[in-house]
Amino acid sequence: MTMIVDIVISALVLLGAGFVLIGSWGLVRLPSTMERLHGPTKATTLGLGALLLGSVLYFQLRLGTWSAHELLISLFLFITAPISANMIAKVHLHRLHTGALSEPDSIAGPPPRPGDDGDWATFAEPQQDTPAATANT
Amino acid sequence: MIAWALNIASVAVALALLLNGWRLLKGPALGDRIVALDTMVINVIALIVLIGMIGGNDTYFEAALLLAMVGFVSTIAYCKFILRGDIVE
Amino acid sequence: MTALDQLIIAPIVIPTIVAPLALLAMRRRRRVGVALSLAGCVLMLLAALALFGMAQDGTIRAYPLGDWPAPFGIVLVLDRLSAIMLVLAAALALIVMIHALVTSVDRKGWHFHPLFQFQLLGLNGAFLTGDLFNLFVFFEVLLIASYGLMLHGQGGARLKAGVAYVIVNIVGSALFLIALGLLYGLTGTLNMADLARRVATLGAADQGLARVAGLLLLTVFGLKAAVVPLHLWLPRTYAATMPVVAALFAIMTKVGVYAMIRTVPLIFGPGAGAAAWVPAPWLMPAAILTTITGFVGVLAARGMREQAAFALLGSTGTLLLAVACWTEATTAAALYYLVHATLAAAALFLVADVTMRRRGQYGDAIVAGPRFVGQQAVGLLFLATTIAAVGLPPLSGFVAKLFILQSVSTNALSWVLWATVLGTTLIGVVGFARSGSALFWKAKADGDPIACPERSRAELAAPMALVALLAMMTLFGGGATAQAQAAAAQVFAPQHYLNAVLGNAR
Amino acid sequence: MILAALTLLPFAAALLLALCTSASRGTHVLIAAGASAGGLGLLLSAPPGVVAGAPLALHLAWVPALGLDFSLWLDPLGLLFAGLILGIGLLVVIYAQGYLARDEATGRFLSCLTLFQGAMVGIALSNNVLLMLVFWEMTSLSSFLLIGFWRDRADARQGARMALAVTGGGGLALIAGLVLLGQVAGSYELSTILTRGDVVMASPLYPAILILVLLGAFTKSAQFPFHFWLPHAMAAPTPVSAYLHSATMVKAGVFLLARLWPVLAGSELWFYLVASTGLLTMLFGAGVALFRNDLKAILAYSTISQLGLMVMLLGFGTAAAAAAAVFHILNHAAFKAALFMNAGIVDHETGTRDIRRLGGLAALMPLTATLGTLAAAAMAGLPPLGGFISKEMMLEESAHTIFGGQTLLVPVLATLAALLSAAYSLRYAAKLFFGPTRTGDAPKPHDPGAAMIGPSIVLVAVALGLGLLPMTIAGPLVAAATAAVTGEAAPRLELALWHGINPALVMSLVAVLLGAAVVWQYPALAARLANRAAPDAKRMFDVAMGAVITQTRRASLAIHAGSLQRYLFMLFAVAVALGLDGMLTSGGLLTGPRAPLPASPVAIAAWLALIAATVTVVLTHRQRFLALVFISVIGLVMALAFVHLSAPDLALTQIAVEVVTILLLLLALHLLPKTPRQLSSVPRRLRDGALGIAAGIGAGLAAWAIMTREVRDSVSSYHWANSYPGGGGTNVVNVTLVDFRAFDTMGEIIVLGIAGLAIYALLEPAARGAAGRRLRAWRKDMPHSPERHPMMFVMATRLLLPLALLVGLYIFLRGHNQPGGGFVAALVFAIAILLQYLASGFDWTDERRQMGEHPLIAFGVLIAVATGLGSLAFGAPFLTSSFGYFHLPLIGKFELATAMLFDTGVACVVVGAVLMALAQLSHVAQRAARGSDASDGEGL
Amino acid sequence: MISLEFLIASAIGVLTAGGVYLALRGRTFQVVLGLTLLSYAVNLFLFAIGRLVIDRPPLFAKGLTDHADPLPQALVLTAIVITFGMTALVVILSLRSFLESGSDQVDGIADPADEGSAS
Amino acid sequence: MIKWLLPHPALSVMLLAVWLLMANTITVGGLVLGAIFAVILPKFTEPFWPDRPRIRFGRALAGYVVIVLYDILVANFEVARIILFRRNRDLRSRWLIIPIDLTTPEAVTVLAGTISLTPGTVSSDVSADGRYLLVHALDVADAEAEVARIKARYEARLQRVFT
Ligand code: NA
Ligand code: NA
Repeated sequence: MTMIVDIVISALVLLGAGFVLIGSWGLVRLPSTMERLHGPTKATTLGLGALLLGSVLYFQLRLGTWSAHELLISLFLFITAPISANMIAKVHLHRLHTGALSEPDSIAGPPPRPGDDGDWATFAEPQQDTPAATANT
Repeated sequence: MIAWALNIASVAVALALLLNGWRLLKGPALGDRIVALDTMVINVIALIVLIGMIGGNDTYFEAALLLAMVGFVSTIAYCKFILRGDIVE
Repeated sequence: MTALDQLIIAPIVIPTIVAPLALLAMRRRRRVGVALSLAGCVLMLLAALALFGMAQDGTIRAYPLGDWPAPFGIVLVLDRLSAIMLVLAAALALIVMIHALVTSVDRKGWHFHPLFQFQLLGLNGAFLTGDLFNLFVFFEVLLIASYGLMLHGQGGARLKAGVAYVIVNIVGSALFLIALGLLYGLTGTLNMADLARRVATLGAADQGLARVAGLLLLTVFGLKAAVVPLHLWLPRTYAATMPVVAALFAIMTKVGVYAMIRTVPLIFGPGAGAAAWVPAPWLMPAAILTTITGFVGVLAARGMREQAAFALLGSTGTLLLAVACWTEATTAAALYYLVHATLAAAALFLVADVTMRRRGQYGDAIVAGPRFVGQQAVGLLFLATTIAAVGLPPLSGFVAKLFILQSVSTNALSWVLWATVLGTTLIGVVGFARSGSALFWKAKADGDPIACPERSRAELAAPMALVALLAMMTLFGGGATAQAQAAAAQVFAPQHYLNAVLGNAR
Repeated sequence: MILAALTLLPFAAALLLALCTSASRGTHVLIAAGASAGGLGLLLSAPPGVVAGAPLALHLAWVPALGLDFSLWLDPLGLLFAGLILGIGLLVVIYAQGYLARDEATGRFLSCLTLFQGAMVGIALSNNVLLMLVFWEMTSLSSFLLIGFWRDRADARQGARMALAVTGGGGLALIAGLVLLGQVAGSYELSTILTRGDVVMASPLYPAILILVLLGAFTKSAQFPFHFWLPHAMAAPTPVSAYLHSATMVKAGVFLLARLWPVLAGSELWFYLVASTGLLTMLFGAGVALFRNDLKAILAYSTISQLGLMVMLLGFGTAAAAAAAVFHILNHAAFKAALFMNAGIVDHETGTRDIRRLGGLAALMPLTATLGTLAAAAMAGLPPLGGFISKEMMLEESAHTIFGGQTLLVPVLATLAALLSAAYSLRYAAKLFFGPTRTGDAPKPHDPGAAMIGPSIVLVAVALGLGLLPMTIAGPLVAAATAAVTGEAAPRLELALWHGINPALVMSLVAVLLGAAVVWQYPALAARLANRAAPDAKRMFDVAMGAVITQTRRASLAIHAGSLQRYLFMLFAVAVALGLDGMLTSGGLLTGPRAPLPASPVAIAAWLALIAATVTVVLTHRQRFLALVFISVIGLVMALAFVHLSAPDLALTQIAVEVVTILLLLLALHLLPKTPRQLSSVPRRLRDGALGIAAGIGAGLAAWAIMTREVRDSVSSYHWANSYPGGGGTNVVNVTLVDFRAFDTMGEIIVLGIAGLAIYALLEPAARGAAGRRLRAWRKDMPHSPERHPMMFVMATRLLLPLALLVGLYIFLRGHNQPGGGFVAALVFAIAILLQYLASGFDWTDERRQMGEHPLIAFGVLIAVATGLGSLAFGAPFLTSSFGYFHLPLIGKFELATAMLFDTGVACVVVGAVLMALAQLSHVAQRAARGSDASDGEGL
Repeated sequence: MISLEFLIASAIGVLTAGGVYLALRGRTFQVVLGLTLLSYAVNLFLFAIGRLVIDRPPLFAKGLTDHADPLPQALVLTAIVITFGMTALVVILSLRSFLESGSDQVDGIADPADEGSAS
Repeated sequence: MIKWLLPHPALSVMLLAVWLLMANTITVGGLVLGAIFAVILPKFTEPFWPDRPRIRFGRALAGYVVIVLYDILVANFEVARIILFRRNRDLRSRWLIIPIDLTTPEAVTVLAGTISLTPGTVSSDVSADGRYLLVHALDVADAEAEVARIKARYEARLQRVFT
């Protein structure tokens, strides 16, 4: 029984660490900012998720203490990570838009415009009474 | 076995940390550096968890929890600074 | 713990309560805030006098905060030295506060009263504490309050000088922490009495590190005291701030000197082996240079505040000449001179303030301007304060310098010290004679009329009070010198301090 | 009693005069004259035994620690001197009433004059050399004030300063000399010192003492080469010249030499120093006096010469010479005061003191002319005046003085000096009162009123009396005073005009006749000398002083040019140097015996990240934004290190503080230049780099040395053991913060609170003045995205606020037992609120906040201190904590500790201070943004 | 073998060196960065004087004797708080001074060219 | 009364759950304290969250969570494969524009967050009119199919959660 537990825990830990490493590797090897932004997602989701699950099991099954903080860590990361990604993407779009020297194009090229007349919020002030303008009250 | 796994895992995450550092130094885009920093935060959380497991001590998890909660604030602030200059407006 | 013993905490508690109350009150009712602040100063003086009275029996009292025994908790220690410093700070504070109120300086910016009270808290804490880290904390309290006060009223020059003042002191604090860390790492304690005991038992190699710590501490205290070459920050800072604030700051450099007197004979005394009297060889030449730099600065100054700042520098140097001999007699002389020099420097700044207020656009520049209201009276005050500041008879500066001359005469370098003290006195005399005759005698007949509002005679009260205190120090020179001697005797018999703090049963 | 009254009376008068400056002139004169007369009366009422050698004494302890006591005595020398001071003082006061113009500030004038009088009486009566120093320097000060009395005149101010510098400086040397003397003699009591001559003479310090004392005496008595201040002191009103600069103050030096004669005189050194200085001065002064044209300058140089005479006599070291000196003091006081008053009258009546513009005044002002001529005759040493007798005595003593083996040197030079004296005296009288009439500016000058002429009548009468009836008037006093000087029995004096034909008479005759001849041939002589430019001491002094001030000012400005870079360089350099000193003398045993811990790969990786980040921050510091990013990395590694090294509380704090710091720096950077140009040169950077490396090595080695040493039983083992049983918490760090060392924590939150207040005080007025203008003129320096509040971020923060507050509460509550506590909790609260600012903007958030920063800070401090005070009610010291475990049905066991209350105070202050810093700072940026709305979106 | 002590000591050294170098630069912001580095160094130093201990946080448990020294940790906490207050003040002060004079040079030399310079 | 006490019951429930997770143990005391905070904090923070949307608990939400977690798991392996083995020049990195029908910003944010959490796609921006979402995809062969998948799989379900 402990053997199985050990295997499961070890597997989870290694899986998590592996995904963390792969994420960071992606950050290094992917060609431009937008692609690199995909790397860390692995670390936050499966990487840390597996690690934390391994930790919960480890403390519960091997050390006999119930520890639930790992779940909270995941919860907070799930709330915050997309925001970070969103803001970084905006930075990229903005720098691209304003022609900053250090901002090489993504291989996806510049983003197409939404619809016919509007533009993305990074480039145009969000219009009143739309979801995008919600905080401007 | 778990000890082995934990050791290997921490080496892996430490390696990941160095990879982040490389990207951080290299850039070239500001966005790249910010992503690298943001990822570093994630990796440090992972390391804290691993350190806790290696020591059999769950007292460090609050640090990880706090980092998960407030670590992104600096990322956002950096982004907001580039986008708007003024981070509070 | 008797009710009387509880009085030791009063100099801490009073400003800590008054400051936030004044802060709250000032937002709604200014007068209440002012009254609170003034009452705080009065109370503090009363408490300091009571403690001074308590210290007269020669026993050293330890106050264990949180009821944790020394060296495990923090102790406050009341001895003659700390009592003298408390009274000095409280008296100076009250006078400066009155001047600030009379001249409405407190309305020139925000939060004058809370900052003032916190400044006093820092001073009182530094004087009372028996714990080295706690000394650091109170240094920080008094420094950050001083940053606020120094910037009071603002303006470009003051802000620029403030940036330098703040930053250089932040670095000083970092050094303090390193010195502290070294001592804790070596001895495992932070209590000063315990440190004294443990440094004496260190092995030779460890004593070397203790030496490093001692020298770093000297650097920190030297920075606060403005010892050459760590004095560079002082002239501009004190000349740029409001003179009222500078008058209060007259005691700030003395905190550095106090810390040296407190720690060196105790921790780096004869028992410390390789670390014994470690600051001495460095401090003496620095003190000589400080004295010379200060009084030469008096001669070279172009403004009254600058001149006062340099006089303060010179007096600190003179003070340290005596301190750096590290004998009981010289320390006694130093303590008397410390009190005198603080009051005299404060008086110089207040006189500069009064003069500036009356000279309108001429400010404190040492150039002739048209005659101004009360020129005679202010001139007389200037004369009295400068006589005190340079150490001419009949004011206490003379007694103090005589005290120093006599006490250092057994030192191997005595002739250098004498030459320095007397030579710089002459330079000071010439410098003040020049500025005084330009400011109060010479008149620019065809100058533009001075644009300045009606001034009240009450402005003269505070500087006059300071001169009166100096006169008292002269008149009762016998008692005052006896106090200094008794305090120095306590400093140089650290065993009593150790017994009081750590108990006899060690 | 008499002594105390004598000394204090003038001071009382001075004080009274200073207090009633607005009273009438008559009142002023009455007070001053009353004081002098009263003093004289007291002096006369002294018991006759004083002259017989039984001094009156008074001893009051003052500063026993220094040997400085209020110790007075009245011996014959003191009596003579004090009498002189008070007597001439009285006459001068009366004279001054006539002399000073109606609108002069007589109150101030007489106040200073009586102050001076008190100081002089003090010198005369001091039986304590330290007390004498007090009075000595006071004479310099009052002289300064009196010379500068006409403060509008540049020469008065300069003369005053010069006099102060020279005599004050000499006084400082005297301080050294007298303190040394006292230490050698074993007492500062004069009466004791005077009996220790042999001890003093035998001391190796004797030369030093002598030279220092002589410096004091010579400067005061205007001996060559310190004489130059005296002529310029003549810028003072004439009564002052008469009183201070001829009759009394300048004689203080002579008095001092006489006073210390028993301990200092008699050696070769004394003879050569004192006699030759006196001789030289006598000659020099007389020679210069002859060729001056300003009446007061003539008199000033003559005074110098006469003082030289007295000094020379004292230098001879014989009793007879001492007697001659003492008698000449009297004579000189009488005729010189009279002459100054005379010159003052002439000046007053004719409007000029230039002797070339005056002449034949005898016809217009006969009384003045008579008095002037008589006084001049006394100065010339003509019979039957007292001056003749003392000059004869001087010549007599010179005649048998051998100087360096030369028998003729002194007599010849003394005769030459006497010749010159006769010449300038005769010139004064002859040129002024006889010959062709010249009246200066006034058409018809006439004799002045009684107030001005009366005092000179008295003085001339005395001068005459001293010649005609010397033994009656002065004999016993001079004898007794001489005895006091020599410390031996009173000499048998024969003061008389006629001693028969002796060498002195011959010398005297030669001197007077040749002197008359010189006056006869004066125009030719003057013309020949006029072309020779004599070195002007005043100009030299002024040039030297000017150069000194210019140079010191330049140096001082250069050194103290407010440069933070210099301040810091010095500070670091000193720290490194002193640290090096400590290391070098530490015996080189750096590494201790403690076994090091192996570093894990994680640690090495983190270390690499930290080093790389630090180096990058240093290299890219001008790209400020990037530098901040790398600072973040350092903070992250620090947090990791704290976790790795068993410091969870530190890790929590580091993480939270880091966030707030970055926000702060970004807010500031917004308004600052983003990539400023390089300022420092390459050598400068290399220098700074070297210093940095040295400091780094020092800090690293120190850390290494400590970490590799074994722990010596630390006080913290007590904290560990008592944290739970005594402090009620298992988190020892937290218990230390809120209990063992709660006092530190109180100080620490006060630091934060003050920082908040200071920041508010700094930022509140930022919208006004130059800063306000600059803020309004501020233009965006980077292209900006138009979107202010990104939707996803805003939405996330809405959820995060309650969550973060909950986490904060949790961290707060568990802090006593587990990592956490008030500070971290407060930072979490603050970050939660700051997130709202970040996401939704300043105005939106500000109007939704419930509590201002000021009350938070104030109440936080009050809560903390009130918690601490609570224990006082139970007789326990400040900050004594208490805790208890309580049971409630359902909820179970829980702990309440006063430390938690204290921690609440901590949290309040921290939230308040952090919000104050960041919200107020962003508010400034707000105003900037509003000021530059026009340029919004520029660059898009 | 590399020891943890070496890592910490060298980190302190590098942080100090960088901090000193930056503190000696001519503009306030750089100086602030320098102070930040210095304070990291000092905090680490102060922490290190308690000696390095792994996996033994100072949380009291009966019978446990091996633990990290809590006192230096408490000192570092105090130091961090104070440093934060000082940093906040100095940052705002230098900004305020910049706004007042238009120059962010520490030695007060006017540098109008800097005003509004682009990034 | 309930409405006043619990202006946002979902939030209160969440807070209570988080509290219990943090406390690590379930005790009566902890529950009481957690409950108190769960009531106070939403009340206290009410001004900071105007117009809180109503959320429907139950199967819609649970189903959504399960699907997202599953997708995350699968996508992780997918992206890991790309990072490890795909050459950069073969990468079909592109922008997707997703027209959105959700009306509340909360719902749009959850959708965008979901997309970001799923490896391979990052929500990069919203259009100024709030009707489009800009998503960057790491490796997509058919952009339109991917947009349709996201709309069907996530947005449709979210419309049921946010009424
Ligand atoms: Na306690
Ligand atoms: Na994603």
